[in-house]
Amino acid sequence: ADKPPIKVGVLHSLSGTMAISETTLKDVMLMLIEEQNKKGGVLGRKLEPVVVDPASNWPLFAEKARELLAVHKVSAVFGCWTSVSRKSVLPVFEELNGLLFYPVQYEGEESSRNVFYTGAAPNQQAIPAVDYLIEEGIERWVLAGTDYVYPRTTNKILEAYLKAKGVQAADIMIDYTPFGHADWQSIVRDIKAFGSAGRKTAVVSTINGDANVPFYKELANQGVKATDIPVIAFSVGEEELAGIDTKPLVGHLAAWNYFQSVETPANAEFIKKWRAFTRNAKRVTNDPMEAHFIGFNMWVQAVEKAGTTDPDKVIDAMIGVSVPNLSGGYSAMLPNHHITKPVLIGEVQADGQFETVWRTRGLVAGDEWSDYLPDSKDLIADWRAPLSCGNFNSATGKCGGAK
Amino acid sequence: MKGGLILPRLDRAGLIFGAVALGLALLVPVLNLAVPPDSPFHVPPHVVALMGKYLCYALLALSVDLVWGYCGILSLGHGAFFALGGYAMGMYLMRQIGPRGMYGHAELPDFMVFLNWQELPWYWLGFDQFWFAALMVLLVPGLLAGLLGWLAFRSRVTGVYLSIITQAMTFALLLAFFRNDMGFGGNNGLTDFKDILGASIQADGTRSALFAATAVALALGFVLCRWIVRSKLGRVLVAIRDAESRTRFLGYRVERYKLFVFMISACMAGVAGALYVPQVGIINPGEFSPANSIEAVIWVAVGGRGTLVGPVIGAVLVNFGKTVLTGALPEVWLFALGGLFIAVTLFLPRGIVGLWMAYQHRRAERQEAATTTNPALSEG
Amino acid sequence: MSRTDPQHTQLYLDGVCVSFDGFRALNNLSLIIMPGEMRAIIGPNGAGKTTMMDVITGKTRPDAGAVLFDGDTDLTRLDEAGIANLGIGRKFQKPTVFESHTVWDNIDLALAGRRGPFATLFHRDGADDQRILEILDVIRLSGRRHVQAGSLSHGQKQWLEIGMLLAQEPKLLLVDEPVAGMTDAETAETARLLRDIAQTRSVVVVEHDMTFVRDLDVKVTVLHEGSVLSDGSLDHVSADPRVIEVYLGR
Amino acid sequence: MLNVEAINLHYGAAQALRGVSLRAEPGRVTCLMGRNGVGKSSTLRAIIGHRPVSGGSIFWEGADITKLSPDERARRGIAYVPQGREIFPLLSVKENLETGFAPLPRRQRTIPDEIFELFPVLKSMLARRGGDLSGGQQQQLAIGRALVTRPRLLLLDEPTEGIQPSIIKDIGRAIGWLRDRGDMAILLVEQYFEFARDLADLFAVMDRGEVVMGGEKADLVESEVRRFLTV
Amino acid sequence: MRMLLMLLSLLLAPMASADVPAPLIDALAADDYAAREEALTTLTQTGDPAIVPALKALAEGSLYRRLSDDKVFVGREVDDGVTLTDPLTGAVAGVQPQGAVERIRVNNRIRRAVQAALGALTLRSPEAATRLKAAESIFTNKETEALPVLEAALAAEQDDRVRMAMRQARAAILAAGDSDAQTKLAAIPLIAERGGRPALALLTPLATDADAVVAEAAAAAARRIENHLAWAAAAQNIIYGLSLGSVLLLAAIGLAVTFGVMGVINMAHGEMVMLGAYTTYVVQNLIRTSMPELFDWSLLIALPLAFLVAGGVGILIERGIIRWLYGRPLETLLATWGLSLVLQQAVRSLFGPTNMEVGNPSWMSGAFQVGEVTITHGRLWIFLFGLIVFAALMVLLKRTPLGLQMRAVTQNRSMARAMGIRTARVDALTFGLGSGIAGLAGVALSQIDNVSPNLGQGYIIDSFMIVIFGGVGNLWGTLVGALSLGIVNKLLEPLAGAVLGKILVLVGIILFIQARPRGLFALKGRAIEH
Ligand SMILES: Nc1ncnc2c1ncn2[C@@H]1O[C@H](COP(=O)(O)OP(=O)(O)OP(=O)(O)O)[C@@H](O)[C@H]1O
Ligand SMILES: Nc1ncnc2c1ncn2[C@@H]1O[C@H](COP(=O)(O)OP(=O)(O)OP(=O)(O)O)[C@@H](O)[C@H]1O
Ligand SMILES: NC(N)=O
Ligand SMILES: [Mg+2]
Ligand SMILES: [Mg+2]
Repeated sequence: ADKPPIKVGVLHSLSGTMAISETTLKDVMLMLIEEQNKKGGVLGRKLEPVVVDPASNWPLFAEKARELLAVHKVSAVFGCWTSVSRKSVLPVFEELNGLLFYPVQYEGEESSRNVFYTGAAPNQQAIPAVDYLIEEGIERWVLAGTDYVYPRTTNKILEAYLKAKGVQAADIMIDYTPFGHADWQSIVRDIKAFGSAGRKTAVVSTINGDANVPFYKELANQGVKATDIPVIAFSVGEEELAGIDTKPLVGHLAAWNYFQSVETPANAEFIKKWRAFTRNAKRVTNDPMEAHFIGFNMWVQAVEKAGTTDPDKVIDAMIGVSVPNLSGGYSAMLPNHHITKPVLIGEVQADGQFETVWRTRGLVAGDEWSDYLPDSKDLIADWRAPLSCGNFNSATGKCGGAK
Repeated sequence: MKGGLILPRLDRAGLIFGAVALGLALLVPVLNLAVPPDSPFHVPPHVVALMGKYLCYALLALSVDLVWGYCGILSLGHGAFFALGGYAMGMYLMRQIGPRGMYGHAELPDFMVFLNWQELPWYWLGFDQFWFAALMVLLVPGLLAGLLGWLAFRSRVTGVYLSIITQAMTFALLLAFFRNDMGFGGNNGLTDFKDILGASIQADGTRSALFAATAVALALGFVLCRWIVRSKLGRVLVAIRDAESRTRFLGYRVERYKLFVFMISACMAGVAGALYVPQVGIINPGEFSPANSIEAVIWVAVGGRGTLVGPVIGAVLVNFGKTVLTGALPEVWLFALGGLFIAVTLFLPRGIVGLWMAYQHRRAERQEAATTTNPALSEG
Repeated sequence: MSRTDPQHTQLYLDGVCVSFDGFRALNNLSLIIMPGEMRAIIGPNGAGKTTMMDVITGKTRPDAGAVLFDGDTDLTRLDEAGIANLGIGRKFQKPTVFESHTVWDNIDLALAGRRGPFATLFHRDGADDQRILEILDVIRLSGRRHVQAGSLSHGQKQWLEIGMLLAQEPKLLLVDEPVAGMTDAETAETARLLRDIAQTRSVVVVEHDMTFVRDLDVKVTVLHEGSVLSDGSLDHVSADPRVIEVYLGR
Repeated sequence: MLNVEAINLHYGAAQALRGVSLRAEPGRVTCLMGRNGVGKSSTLRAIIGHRPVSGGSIFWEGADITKLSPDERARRGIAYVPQGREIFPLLSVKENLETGFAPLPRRQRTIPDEIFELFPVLKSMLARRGGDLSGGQQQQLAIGRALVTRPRLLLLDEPTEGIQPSIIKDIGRAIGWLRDRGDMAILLVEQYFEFARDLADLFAVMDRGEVVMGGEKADLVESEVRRFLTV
Repeated sequence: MRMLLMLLSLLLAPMASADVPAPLIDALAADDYAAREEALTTLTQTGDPAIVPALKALAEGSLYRRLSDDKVFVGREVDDGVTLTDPLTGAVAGVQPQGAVERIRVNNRIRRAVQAALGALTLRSPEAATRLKAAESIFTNKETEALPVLEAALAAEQDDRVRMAMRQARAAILAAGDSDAQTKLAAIPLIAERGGRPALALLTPLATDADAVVAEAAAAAARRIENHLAWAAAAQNIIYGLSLGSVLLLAAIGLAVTFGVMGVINMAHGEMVMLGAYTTYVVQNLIRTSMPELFDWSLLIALPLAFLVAGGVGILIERGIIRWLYGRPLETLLATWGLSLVLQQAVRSLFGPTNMEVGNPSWMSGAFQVGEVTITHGRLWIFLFGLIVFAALMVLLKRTPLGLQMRAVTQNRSMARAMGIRTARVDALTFGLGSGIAGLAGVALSQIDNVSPNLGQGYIIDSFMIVIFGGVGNLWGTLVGALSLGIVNKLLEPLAGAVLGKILVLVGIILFIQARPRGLFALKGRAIEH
């Protein structure tokens, strides 16, 4: 009982532009840690959260990561949302041999020995979403995104994928907007125009964060209905919808690996605990929260398995660990440090929830190096000995660049 | 025998400052490298990195103060010069990665590879050479400042108008660098650096060397600024700050003076940025955000505008505060920081250094009052 | 008058017009100052005296007319600094000094010398101390030389500005109401000072103080509504009924 | 009746006034004289309240106003024509005059015709911005603006500065007229000796922050005064 | 007369009397979406208008299955469960607790099918407007199966407008199908007459028709429509520009007071806007929980409150902080920056970091069409509101004693005091006014943007840019600046894209200031040198 606690770092922005999304993840981590402590902690030691605020400032992320690892000597860090924050801390985790659990869907094209990617890779979100829409008879595509790496990469992949499926270039419209774009009048008009060519059109939205609310408000005002031009989003979850009156948006779609509305006992339990923890009977849950739930449980299991918090041992123990997810089934950690997840397509409901209208039969394995990008299709990551490589080129048989 | 009562004293403070900076440049690396980690005098590597970052900010603050404090040009876009210097250095560091990138491409940085770039854009050429990158660190911010300054000072854009167009400049650059099509890595910027001048960027020795280089750069910047402001040119600058048009009627070409310090200041900011990037490991468009430039101005105000020690103290103090508070009070630290800014304005109208100066000034005045019977006395 | 050849003149104004939103502040004004001449300019408030100085020093661009210096330099093409560097110095109607500089530095900045950034950057301090001390003596501010100019009284600022003008060593001095706010004795003193200066250079003085103008003992030009109403000796213009009507009063 | 009793005034550590005492009465003109920098303007600044005094008291109409704010003093009938004019540069001439309405009850909010009689140029330039006026015009506006408030104590700091001779005469006449009306106390700072002598009922001469001479006009010895005005 | 016609049309309706068997409806409760869709198809094939209520309920998500017997009802949620009514007869079937019924889920495919079915079914509705909508819907859906129903309806139709729409819809079906050249040729003018993008979408494939005459006619018609659309697009861009401009105007106009008039570099301006938006949220929240019927009034109630809240906070700020900084304008930057951090964090602590939901009242929702130009109600109101606020502020500043005092105080504070102006009060009121106006802007912005602690940050740079662009201290400049920047932005956006467009605008501002160093409506003359 007198054993020193195990410290767990929580590296999410509590202020600045990203606080809007990340604060919730900090709370979820505190809840998970509290729960675990109620169960007696890990290895008979209590868990102690170390919360810092990187303030949506990317260099500060690196500084705080270093502080967590070097000063607080945390055993694992749960954190980051944007890709740039992950990129910023990555060298720090590699240098100081720390563990980072990254819970957000992202563009892929990365695999680090020190990072575990519990959010979706493009093949676990974007590709199935497009498959669903093709099945629904969509022939024209608007790829609308915020102008940064995740949408750019995702859209590159989707464009290649759609073309491989026989879609003409003229039937794809790509549009990028700055972060926080607030005036969507022209773009929604253009979408309407593009969609009124007599063939069924959908919008694949990688629009990020703050820009979504004005985007959906404008869709509603200009009367773009899901029955005419459905919008499928990869960054709009229950939290985002909580800020919008969804009645005019019923039927628009999102692709995730988890919805709050999923009816599983584990999810019901999770929601109950979450609401109790936040003392708010209306608090919603979302996909990145589930990713942290999975990642945390995987880490706990791996530490128990390794019998130590020593990073090298835990990293090795992580692969193959399998824990229940909240959408039904077990998610497993793959050798490429990504996990298996079900993919769900949901339609927005009037109450701000999603209703699952489609889901993959089984779980989809996260693919870090996209098969649809010429330079990455030959790469694989496998962190098991003896390969132990994040970017093994199966064509040349060499482990490229990074150690 | 001129320059009022305060400057000579500040001078001494200035000398002390230079000595302290150079001392730090020596001492910190020694304490980091030569003192064993379990000794109480050991400076751990992350502290070296942190202090290096503060000193970069200090150099930026110094450059802001040179134009704002002494010439009345309130630049709300100095972060842009800082970031450009940073990008120049970042490009060099990217080129140093060579084929060690994820995709193993010999020339192209990873972000270009996965966005299907076929070849290195022309503006990346030459950045594999350190000397070229170092030149660009000075040239790019300097020339941009020259262009903007030439346009603005020539047509007599002053005051808030100038402030806001500098802000527009940094904001436009922010958006531009954001665009993936620009070829600077978009929002992610440039990261995952490996070597600088052949030394591993993560080695303790490199870190200490970078720190020492930053301290030296700060000391040099300080001496340069001091030389400028203490010369007659410095007095012309202050005259311009207080009564620009009157200065013109004395025959001074105000626009040349402004351009001169604006460009020097931009180069200093560029150097600060260049030293910053290898120490924090990333440069991305966020550095262009107007808020960053405003913060730099705020460091100056907190420390004491129109003094050279002030901005340095302000930058180090505010950023140290940020480091401590974001760790210790993650949920409420903004109250503390915001409160600090308000309190400084209200209670320390001339910043931290101003407080000390006011004390010196009062003492001097009391002495003077004691020796002269009547202040209104003029010789006649 | 406008027929006169500009050659050999110090300052040559011909047909100068300035209007502000339709209001004619200068109306076909012509005026000639010869080298080494001192001229007093009087005229009602709003006659355009200050505006004329604004035109000469490049602050205001005339709508029409010629403004020549030294017979051939067109002042309307130059900016303020360029004009100042030709050797035209000005004292403003409302005293304007560098408030956060000391009295000493104010004079120092005004001292004749090279005006470029590099010249000032490499300027050797202390070289001009003697000259500054002399000027401070003349304007009786030696005792306050280390005081910030901002804390001078109104009249002291007037003197400081005169001192700055002296330091500039211009060929042509434009002095706008130098004795406003001075005591009668100081007024007389100032008149003497200006007469001294005028030995070697040209001076244009604007004043409303008739005692002072009389002390100057030079040719007087009366402006009214932007053009010359009358000129000649003070006695001559004072007797002009139009001048009495619009300016001197009864 | 204004009674300034032994006031001191400091700028920072420098003392500008030392025990200055003065008097101004309705129907009479008190004239304050002295060389540059002796503290005349400082005295007026203390009376209107722009600078706090560091010692002594100021009484107006029997009440101690030493601690009152300037706007409260203005409400009690004190008007101020500062040295340097202090026109509101971006307000039109008319608006500049209308700022004088602030201390007046609503029905008195008109610009008295006398002002335009005294300064006809203001009438012709009502729409021009105050800052665009010539120096002398601004001075006239500053005096006119003070009169709009219908003051019972008028503080004038070198009001003739920059004004053409004919209007100086008019101002002299106007001050005389205001004095003769009997309800206004006038405190005039003036360097222009003859102008002052012609108007003054009471006088005070300052030197080095102190009143060195003062009293009824009858007691005024011109040569004595002039001694304090020479350099 | 109308009654008679209605009866007549009902009698004429071929299938109106057929009884719909209840099991057909109950089949809608099938297990998966595909089966439900199939059931829907069968149901609509009955063509009986009696199923309209059931279909509408299905699309709206208010069709329920009673678990006990798998029967389907229209349900309405009440406090203690769901009130069920029979979908065909409308007979009330009692209240069931939540657990005893299950909502029938629909997806977009079913919604679309319902919509198409309703289009055909409502062609005989007694309401002309409904029939018009049905015809329009057929025009866009072009379902060949609808042709017989449409023709029957057309035969009975009396209203000219509806007739026209029906003929166009018929033409659309014919043109899209594989009819002969003659039919197509006849259809083309009708389609062209309707105009707009859907018509263009029909004509474009026809332009490559095998029949040269048809192709020619279609191409000509398409060109005309395209031409027309290009003009409409230009007009639309201008309108978008004005609308964006009015948003910018609202955001900036408060700053035109605190910064433009008072000279305070007010970095907390955005936070005042944010306070206004949060006030709207609180008002709506109260209304939602206690007086839902007032929802449409929520914005009007929020306006004065937002003004008071933001204005009140502004006054507190002025009294607590700003007033110590007059004469040191640059330092207001530091203090207000600190303040904006504090206010953001305060709101974050109080309301949480996430977006708050602020709804649009009905009169702020939707859009109307002027030719090919769409104008959304919300934007129109915001535009008008911006102008009203501007005019009111103008009157206040230029026509009232308080306005005069505000300007006097900011131009020369100490002289204003000597004139008897209570500067303390005027300063507080001026800052309060600017902040209050920012609060009003917050109410408007809550309708189109995030209501989050970051709301203000998004507008602060643009606001400063506009005040500067228009010329500090000149309200007209702010108005013209905001509107013209809005328009330029929206004209550039389609050409250069949103990101590049914004960059170009910024560069444009930088260059513009070179030409006019004191903004669009620069004050000239001596006055400004003081
Ligand atoms: N920017 C302007 N806009 C409008 N009128 C102006 C402007 N500048 C000057 N004026 C007018 O031009 C006229 C000439 O002014 P100026 O200052 O030259 O007169 P002055 O002769 O110097 O008078 P004073 O003796 O009072 O100093 C005045 O009537 C003044 O009001
Ligand atoms: N703002 C100030 N700060 C510091 N010292 C000041 C300030 N204003 C005036 N003084 C000093 O106070 C003394 C008295 O100044 P004041 O303005 O009262 O003189 P004055 O008698 O009105 O002179 P003048 O005739 O030149 O107007 C002067 O020595 C002046 O230097
Ligand atoms: N990884 C993302 N969504 O930025
Ligand atoms: Mg004048
Ligand atoms: Mg005075």
